[in-house]
Amino acid sequence: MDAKEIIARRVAQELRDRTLVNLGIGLPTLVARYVPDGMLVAFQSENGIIGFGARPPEGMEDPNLTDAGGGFISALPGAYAFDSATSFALIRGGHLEMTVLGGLQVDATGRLANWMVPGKMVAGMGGAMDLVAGARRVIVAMQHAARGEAKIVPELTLPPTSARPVSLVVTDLAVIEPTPKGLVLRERAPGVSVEEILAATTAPLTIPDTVPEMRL
Amino acid sequence: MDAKEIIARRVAQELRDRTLVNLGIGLPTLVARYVPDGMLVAFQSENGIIGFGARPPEGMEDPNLTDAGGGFISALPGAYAFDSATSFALIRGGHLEMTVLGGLQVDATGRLANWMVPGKMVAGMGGAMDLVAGARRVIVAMQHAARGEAKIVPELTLPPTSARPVSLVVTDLAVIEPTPKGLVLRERAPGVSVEEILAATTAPLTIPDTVPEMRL
Amino acid sequence: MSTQRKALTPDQAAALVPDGATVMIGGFLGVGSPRRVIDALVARGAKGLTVIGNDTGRPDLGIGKLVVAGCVARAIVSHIGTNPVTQQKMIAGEIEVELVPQGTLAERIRAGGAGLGGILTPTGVGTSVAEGKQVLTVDGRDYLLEKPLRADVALLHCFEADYYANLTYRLTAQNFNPLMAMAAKVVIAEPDEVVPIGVIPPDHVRTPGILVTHLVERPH
Amino acid sequence: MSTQRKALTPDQAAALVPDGATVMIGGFLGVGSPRRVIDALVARGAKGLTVIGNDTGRPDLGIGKLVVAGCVARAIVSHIGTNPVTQQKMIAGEIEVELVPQGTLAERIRAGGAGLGGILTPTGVGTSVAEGKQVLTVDGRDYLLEKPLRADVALLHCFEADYYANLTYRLTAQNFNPLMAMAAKVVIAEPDEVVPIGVIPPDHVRTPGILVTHLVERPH
Repeated sequence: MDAKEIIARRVAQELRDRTLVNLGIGLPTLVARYVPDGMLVAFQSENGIIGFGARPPEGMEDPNLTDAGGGFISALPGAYAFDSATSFALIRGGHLEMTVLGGLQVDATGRLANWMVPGKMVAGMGGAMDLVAGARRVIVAMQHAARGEAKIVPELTLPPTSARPVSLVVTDLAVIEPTPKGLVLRERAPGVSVEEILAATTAPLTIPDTVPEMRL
Repeated sequence: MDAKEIIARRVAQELRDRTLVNLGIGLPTLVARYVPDGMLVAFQSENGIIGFGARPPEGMEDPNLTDAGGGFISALPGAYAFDSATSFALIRGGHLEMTVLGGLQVDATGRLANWMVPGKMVAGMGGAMDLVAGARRVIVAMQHAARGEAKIVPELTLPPTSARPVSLVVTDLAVIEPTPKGLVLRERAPGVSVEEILAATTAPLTIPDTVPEMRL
Repeated sequence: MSTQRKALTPDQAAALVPDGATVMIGGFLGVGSPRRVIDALVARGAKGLTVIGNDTGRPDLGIGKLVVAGCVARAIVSHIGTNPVTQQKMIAGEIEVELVPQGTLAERIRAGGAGLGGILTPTGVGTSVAEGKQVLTVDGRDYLLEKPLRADVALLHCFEADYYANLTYRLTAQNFNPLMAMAAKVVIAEPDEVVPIGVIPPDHVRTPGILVTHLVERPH
Repeated sequence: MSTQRKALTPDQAAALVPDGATVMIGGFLGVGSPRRVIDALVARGAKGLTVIGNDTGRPDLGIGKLVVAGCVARAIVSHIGTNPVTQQKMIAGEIEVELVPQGTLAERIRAGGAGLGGILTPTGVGTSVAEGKQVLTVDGRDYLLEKPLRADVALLHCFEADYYANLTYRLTAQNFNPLMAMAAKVVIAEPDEVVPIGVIPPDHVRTPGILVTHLVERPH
């Protein structure tokens, strides 16, 4: 199982039946592959649809039907298409049970940075600021470290996406929960030790007596 | 021609081709009968339709299709149905060329009162406050006086509908325009003298050198 | 998300509205109001409701029936002129009435459903509606700060519902219904027709099933 | 109200967008963007536009084409990550970029079209988006006051238009188009299909013809 699959499978365990969920572009999109059997989750794509499906058969792509990354998708029976004001009314109004977003950094208070690197990369926040402000639960799905550099840091060095702390951080090494008392290590990836996690994390981490392995 | 027909016919002359117009309940509704030939006016009913028509043939009334007074209407080809937020976005957003409203009082500054009589009648403002605040032109269509009492008064004794002055007042006796310098008498109803109008008006009225008769 | 669950009878729906609850009710002079659930509330003898809706209908129509039956303690509406009973009860101190301009009412409900902290409207500036409200000047023009409205329960009427409770509305029966579907904890929709999933195309759905907690059975 | 008037060619439509104008352009990564009018603007060599839209597309897609062709002086968008040319021109000082959270952008355009003086949103509180903005506390929670956006011209894509210019949109090509139809002085819609009056039922119209100033001819 590669790093991305570990993350996607673990995040999928956070899904709840009969709820509305938004998956960010990139890694978070993979979560849709691992919805538990028998569970009905309504996935929203913030460019304007609830209830989208896989890419259609070749030659059946519709230029008026794409996901938020611009890729062709299909629509499931019972889907709903809407405009951008409605899309973010759903997001901001507390109708979204959960959003899964990629991250550049998370700090000791659980704040996320994921939309720009000053002087280098200015992507723009797109829908991320609204998603973090509005979703009932915000899950960050990201590699634990990037090119040897820690991403879970004492304090953000990048501009924050929101002042609101996220609900959970899922990486290829660990599950970490931001709490009012700081970050708590909840789970280890299969075969990963607490020491390895600590070595890859520069933010202070509270380590409970038992830190179970993820069950994937 | 009775008083109501005089008013409705004169107000209809204020209609402009290819514009959106809202007619209040009661007397203003009659204006729709006198749209000049060849002119296309889109009438909005604020409960949710643009492009409504007359009451349908007997037995064809639809309980889901009424005007703002609750009366059965029909829809013309090319009509548009919408929700209340959209309805008032159209009204407040400056998309409405003109609204025609009934009135209880208009004062020397052109302010309208038309939604309650303290201690006697509390109708509620319904959509009137939004219409007066939002329409590009606000026309008041009312009887000049009620039971011998003047309705065009120096100062409102009833609660105002808006701080914004209306554009024009059309009565069975006269056409009066509120200006920054006060009310100006623009036209007389057929056979009505300036003296008769002054006698039925307690607000100060500026009388220009010529006050033509309405051409109906 | 009301998915493939059993539809409620109007009585079962009315039982989900606790006495004293704040209830949004769709409709405009009864057009687009959930008539069967309203009748069931009257039959149950609901008490102390705060009702949010466009108007109080007529004594025998829409929200007016709840007023006449004594179910309503407070009404937040734009118009009561068509129901003399509301006026009598208001004067007698039996009902509290908050009058809100219709466009402001729509925006306050929309703001409640959209997670906004309020909206700035020019409507009501310089009138009694402005009393007690903050006036903000933006680019030289005065606006009232109007706050969001939310409710415990929304009672809606719709035209079609599919088994997921995706809803459509019909002509002028739409009015406040889709706004209220966003702004309450429990959302109950009373359909004229129920159709299989897929019958309503994605572009024609006006309220997604994910917002609807319960569906009332179609009329017999 | 675009009633029974002749449809424009894309070039005629582009000629209605003056250099230096503020232009709203529908679409999300080019999906739902008026492609033919964008191409005509590039061909005309439009200059100094302030563009309001979701993103700057890709260099060969949507608003991205206008950026690459040097038509854009300023962009008010939520995302530029998919167009490296925008980033280069921004760093070189050739384009000014105002980044707005997507939901805030939608509400600001909606407010512009709905005559609101602004809206209060929790989005962006405690971030760089809050700089220079008024923070208002409503019922104990902080919100940013975000002001309305309006434009000289809106360039829309739609699925169907009838002869009155009543419009429908298709699936995810809807996005910002219906909001922008409300928020500009001149509104130009580019349809995929044109149909007779009455073919689009009143409940399926998403933008009424009364808001549309000009219709572009259907594709050949």
